[in-house]
Amino acid sequence: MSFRLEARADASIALKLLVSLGAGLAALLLVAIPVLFAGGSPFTAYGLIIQGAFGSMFALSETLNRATPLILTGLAAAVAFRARLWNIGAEGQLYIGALSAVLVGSGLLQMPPMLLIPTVMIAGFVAGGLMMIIPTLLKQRFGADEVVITLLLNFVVILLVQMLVEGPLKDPLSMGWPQSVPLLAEAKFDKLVPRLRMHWGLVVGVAAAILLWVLVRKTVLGFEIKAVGENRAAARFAGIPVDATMLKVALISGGLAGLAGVSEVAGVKGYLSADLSPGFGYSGIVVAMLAGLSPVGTVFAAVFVAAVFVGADSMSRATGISNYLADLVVALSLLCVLIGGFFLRFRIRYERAAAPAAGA
Amino acid sequence: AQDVIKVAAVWTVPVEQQWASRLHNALVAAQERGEIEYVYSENTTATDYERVMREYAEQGVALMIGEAFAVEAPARAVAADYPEISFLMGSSLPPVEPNFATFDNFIQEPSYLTGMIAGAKTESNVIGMVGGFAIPEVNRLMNAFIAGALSVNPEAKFSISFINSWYDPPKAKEAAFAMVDAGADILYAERFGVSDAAKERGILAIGNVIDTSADYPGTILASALWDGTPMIDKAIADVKGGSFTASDYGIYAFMEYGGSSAVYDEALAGADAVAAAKAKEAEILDGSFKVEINDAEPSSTL
Amino acid sequence: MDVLLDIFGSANFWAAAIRIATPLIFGVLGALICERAGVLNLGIEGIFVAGAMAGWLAVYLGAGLWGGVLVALATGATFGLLHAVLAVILGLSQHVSGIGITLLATSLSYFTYRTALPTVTSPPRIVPFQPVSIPGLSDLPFFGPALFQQTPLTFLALAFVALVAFVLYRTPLGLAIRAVGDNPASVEAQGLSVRGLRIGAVVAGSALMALGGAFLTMSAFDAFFFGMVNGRGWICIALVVFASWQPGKALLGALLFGAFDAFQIRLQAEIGQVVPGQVFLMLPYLLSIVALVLVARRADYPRALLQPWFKGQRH
Amino acid sequence: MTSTDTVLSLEGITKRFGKLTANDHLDLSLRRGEILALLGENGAGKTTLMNILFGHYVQDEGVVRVNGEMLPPGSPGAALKAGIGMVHQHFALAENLSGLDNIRLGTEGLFALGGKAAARKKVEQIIAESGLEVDLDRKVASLTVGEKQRVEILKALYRNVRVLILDEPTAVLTPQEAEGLFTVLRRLAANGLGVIFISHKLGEVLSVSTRILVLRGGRKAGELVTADADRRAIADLMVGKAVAEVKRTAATPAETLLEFSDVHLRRGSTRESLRNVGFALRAGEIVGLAGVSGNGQGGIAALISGLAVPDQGAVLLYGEPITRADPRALVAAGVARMPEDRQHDGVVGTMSVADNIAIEEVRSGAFSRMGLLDRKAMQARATSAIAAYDIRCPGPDAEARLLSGGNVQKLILARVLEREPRVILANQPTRGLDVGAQSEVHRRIIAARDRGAAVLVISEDLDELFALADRFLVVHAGEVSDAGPSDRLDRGAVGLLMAGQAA
Ligand SMILES: Nc1ncnc2c1ncn2[C@@H]1O[C@H](COP(=O)(O)OP(=O)(O)OP(=O)(O)O)[C@@H](O)[C@H]1O
Ligand SMILES: Nc1ncnc2c1ncn2[C@@H]1O[C@H](COP(=O)(O)OP(=O)(O)OP(=O)(O)O)[C@@H](O)[C@H]1O
Ligand SMILES: [Mg+2]
Ligand SMILES: [Mg+2]
Repeated sequence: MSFRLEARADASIALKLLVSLGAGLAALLLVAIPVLFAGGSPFTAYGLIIQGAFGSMFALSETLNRATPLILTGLAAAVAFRARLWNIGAEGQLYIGALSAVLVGSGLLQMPPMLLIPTVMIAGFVAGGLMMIIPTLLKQRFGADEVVITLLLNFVVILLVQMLVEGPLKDPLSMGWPQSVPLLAEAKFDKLVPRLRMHWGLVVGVAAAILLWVLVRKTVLGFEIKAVGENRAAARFAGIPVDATMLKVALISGGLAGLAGVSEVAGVKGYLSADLSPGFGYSGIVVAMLAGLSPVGTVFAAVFVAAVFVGADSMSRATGISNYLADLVVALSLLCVLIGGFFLRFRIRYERAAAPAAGA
Repeated sequence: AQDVIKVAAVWTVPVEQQWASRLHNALVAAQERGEIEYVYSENTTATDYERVMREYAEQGVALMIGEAFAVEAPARAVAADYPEISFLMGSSLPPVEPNFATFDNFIQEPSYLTGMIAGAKTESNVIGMVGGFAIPEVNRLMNAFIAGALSVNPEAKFSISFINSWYDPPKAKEAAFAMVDAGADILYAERFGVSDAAKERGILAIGNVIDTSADYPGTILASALWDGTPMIDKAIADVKGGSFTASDYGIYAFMEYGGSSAVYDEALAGADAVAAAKAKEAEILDGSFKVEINDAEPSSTL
Repeated sequence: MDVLLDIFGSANFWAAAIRIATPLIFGVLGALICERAGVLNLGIEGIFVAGAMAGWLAVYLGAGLWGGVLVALATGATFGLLHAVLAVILGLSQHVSGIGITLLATSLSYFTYRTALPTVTSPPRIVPFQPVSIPGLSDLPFFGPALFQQTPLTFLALAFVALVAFVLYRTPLGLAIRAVGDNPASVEAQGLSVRGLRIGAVVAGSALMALGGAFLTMSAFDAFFFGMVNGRGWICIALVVFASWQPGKALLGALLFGAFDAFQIRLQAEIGQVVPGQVFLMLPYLLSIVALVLVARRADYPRALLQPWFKGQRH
Repeated sequence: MTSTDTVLSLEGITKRFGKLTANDHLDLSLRRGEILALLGENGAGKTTLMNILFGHYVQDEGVVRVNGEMLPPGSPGAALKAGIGMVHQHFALAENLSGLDNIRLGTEGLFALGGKAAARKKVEQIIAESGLEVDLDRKVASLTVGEKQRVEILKALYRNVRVLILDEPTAVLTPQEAEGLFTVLRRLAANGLGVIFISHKLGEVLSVSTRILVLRGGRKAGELVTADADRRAIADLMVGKAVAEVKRTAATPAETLLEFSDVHLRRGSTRESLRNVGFALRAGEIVGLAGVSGNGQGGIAALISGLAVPDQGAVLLYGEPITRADPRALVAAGVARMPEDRQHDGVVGTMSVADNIAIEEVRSGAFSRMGLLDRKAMQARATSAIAAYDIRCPGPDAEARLLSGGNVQKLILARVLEREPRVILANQPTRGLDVGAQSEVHRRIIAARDRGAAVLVISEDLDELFALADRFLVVHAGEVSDAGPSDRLDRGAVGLLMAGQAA
């Protein structure tokens, strides 16, 4: 028996629900294995995951707080991947964005919050964007592979940040600990709810998703991005300025990742250090792909990934299981959802050998 | 027996890391003695740190231990929100009333002493030192070690490198090899991996924080040890007795409190050197000698 | 200048370069095999961790060093198979599948290590591979110390370079792998299985990657640590491109990287911090980027890289 | 019908793609030594049927027998083993390997050593016998299409096939190359090989085949013995109705619209390099550019398409030199460009028909306002284009990749001709198109000329050039010579110029 794949034109809502449910169930079943291995009870664990992610205002706030940078890095990946620009460098762009936020917002400029916050955001966006424009130019000029270059730049940027926070940017009040001077209070994002960590970065992320949706669906640039991504040669032939479009995509993509950095610094941390991001840039790729590169879907995918992590992490604490379980649960859920997405795109047909006509 | 209190620790590193392991082991020991119920999270990122603290706080622990170095502001904010919980956090900043106490591994005293041993022993007058990151609590120990070595051997030179990782023993080993190749005959093993290089090349090493002499027979000249037990036990007792205050528990790392000590392999180090170190140790204990705390980044002097 | 001469003239320096290069050689060969067949494997970083952990654990539990090597190979192969199922059979995004594998392999390794050995206070150790010495050869000036400070795994890595080159360029299998990475249709039209070849290549390549990790815990060191892989897998992804997907150049690239790393460590040790240490740490990455830019135009990309293949579909 | 001579029979083959039935209970049988031509419009199901036969696709119903033995479905390996060889419509070659390696691929045990020398001997012998000359050691990437084609055929012959399928093998060959191929095929057939030959060029079909099978809409439309067939009959059978003959009246050339003046173009490849090229295109004439593929047509096309500017000399549009490589500016100035490779350069497969029709003008006021797309306008334009140009597709929202080659070409015609362009570049305008589509394209091009456009037709098909061109240019080794009005030329004279000999 062999099987054959047939592309589905469009999946029905019922199928989508079914697949999401199936993926969720599969993930739960898989998660039971490590939980049992560590001597815990899977059913308690399931309850605790949900509770840890959504069970209280605090939990919800933490989930959304963690989703915030993922939305932005997810959008960064989504827009780049649409143009087949393989930006694996959101991590580095995030740090560069955060770095410029600190450069601009820690006292260099004195202005009221109404102006300072947008200034800081623009600085982070532009810096992140430039960070992606470099590999894009190298690709265009020299044919250098952007996957590798953006990946390598991540390491360079993090080392640069380390160097700066140990050197010129070091906070004299940090007692020697390598961290930068803090942002001015006027440059920081307000909390959405007092005493909870979620902040205006979330609004920025959601707004960015909506804007990107408009860009992709409604604008000429979105049209051009799609054409350039799907068939560069045909786009060029039809007169779409391929290189310029790619550079615009690079600016937007890197810029969004840079905004993620601004958001972490201005919304959560208050200053820059080399441990600002636990891999938000890489997770953004996963988020974007889970969302099928859809801008609005990215918001949901980011909340999903954040909720799984926060919930599982909280569960590990409540059950006394090693907290490395959290990443494991995220990995397992991710793989299940990925496979689920496959069933939405394809229908599987089983083939028997065609029966020979009798007596031929 | 008094009632068992719940203690939570939030580590930014895995619990094997030398630094955290000293406290982790002390906490495990207290748990095994039935004094506390101990829960912990390890490898917690800066981003997650505040959430983890709050989750433990909501679970209702009596004492929370951790490292505030990279997360001073949120850690202090959490403490402010939970005045009924006692916080004992690694920090380079002062404690905050009423419940935020601080500590650090102030083992510069034994480091100085091991420096004396190394300074006396080196023949090439080159000592290699491999560190993780150049942060205050690493710099402080290296500087004390260097001061100790120079006090007995002004000719001593130091080769220093940082591998920019807490956990990359193969890399630390390579850095150590490089120092041997540059002429070092004694290695200061701030990280895992350095003593391995010393052992492989048949030279000597100085241990840091934990005693690994059994793992490297004939290699470890002396070690500056940190013992978290006095501080942890004191903190547990203080919490139980209601006398926990927002003070600096860092002093419990000092030799006079038994929080740190120097151990020597007299056969390797030589009786004279050990005697000199022990004499200095006595001065430290009686307060007549103070080891300077210098958090500046040290650099090679080859 | 004397310092430079000192460093480059010393056999120990070259020994260090080879040692640092060894895990990269395994990794870059593994990535090369996968990519030659048209499959990017970003799972490499996690497969390194899993190989380091599983190989070490097997030795710790008494399987013997070569038993550990086999366990590492099997572990890598297993994660490779998973990547193959996702990226080849189901044709899912190779980027995401790879990153997912890295996340899974890493977290599973950590979780297993912590849960299997819950009470460790300091990392348990094994007796690792020891340098081989061949009487006569080991005593050669310069080459003796440079080569024969190495453990069997380094020689295994070098042997694999030759083996992979041989298979790729001298056997019909290699022909098929190169073809399937360039144009799967060419392979299917000649009656070979596109899926079979790709799955095989990803499994074999991933097994090799795991040896890169195993080298860290069984040869370069004797214990497993969280985070000890420290980006080495990602470096291999860059080195493959640098090597234009050729085993010989892959060896060269890994050795260059090793030499540079050994050099910067030595320079730091000998002349101290004239510039912030990070500058040195950055240089290998920056130089890799420069090298990539220089070789890019000449690089012979596997044209079908990243492209899924479904039988009976238009492509 | 089952004679001992029958090597291959397909019985009741049905293949559905979703709602579309590409093959509908088709029967076909092939005898030893027979050359069966398989004809049909674009999308009639020819390639699909061959893909089933070869195991690329799995049929929904029906069986394939080779020498009476049932062939397991979906296995090219089994088909090869049973002695079926296939030369694919789109080359199935690994470009990073040499010709020899492509031929060897899959013929030896995966770990067998040292097969290469033996393979080379065998291939060289086949080359000697068949006359299919190729440099076996060159990478396929550097071979011309004709050479690639020969590698494909050698691949099949190397396996001692009993049945050889050729899916439009001549679509990319020059007339000489095609003639060479036919000689080989006749010889092979004489030795007992059964051949299935797919082509849209009726001349070829009539000259090489022994029997003709015509498909229409996935069904068998008819079967003819070649000796009894003529063009009209076949064409009518294919299309299901009479095909209109395209008539061309004499040209009345007016002012010069486009001029090449001493143009030099230096490129890495000789395909695009040009030396000292000068010619003019005038309003109301069709100029045919003849030449063996790879002699500089690419460069001329790139210059008129706005993908390049000359390194020396000038291309003058309406008397003004083009100074920037900017396709959009040319489009705006009224230049219509049809790309040589319509799938690769012509359409974005995953975008809709409507998007592909609008793509050259999205930035213009016609389809956008202040950076926002005017979807309504795009939809309206697509709907009218689909009707006017008879683009067969599910609708304006269907993805372009689902269209057959002929319909993609019609889409491109609709895109470029709608604006009443003044200069038209038609590069291989009917390559791979069926007769119906061909005459439709020709009709449109002639209509545009009659309206006053200047047209340059680049084609390797001399029949096509003679059908369209008022005047001939011939390109050879990067140089262009003027061959004069078409009514004073014959194929022989043009062929000499194409070979680089002065007439
Ligand atoms: N300056 C140019 N003029 C004309 N055609 C070009 C030019 N540059 C590239 N092309 C053609 O455009 C097509 C695609 O462009 P490009 O090489 O930039 O992308 P790509 O290499 O396909 O991208 P990726 O590496 O992401 O797949 C190729 O067919 C190439 O030959
Ligand atoms: N893999 C596929 N998936 C979906 N539709 C397909 C597929 N292959 C072919 N088709 C459709 O089946 C029909 C027959 O296609 P086929 O390629 O067999 O035509 P053809 O007769 O070879 O045409 P041409 O002369 O243009 O080569 C077309 O409508 C085509 O779009
Ligand atoms: Mg390219
Ligand atoms: Mg066809």
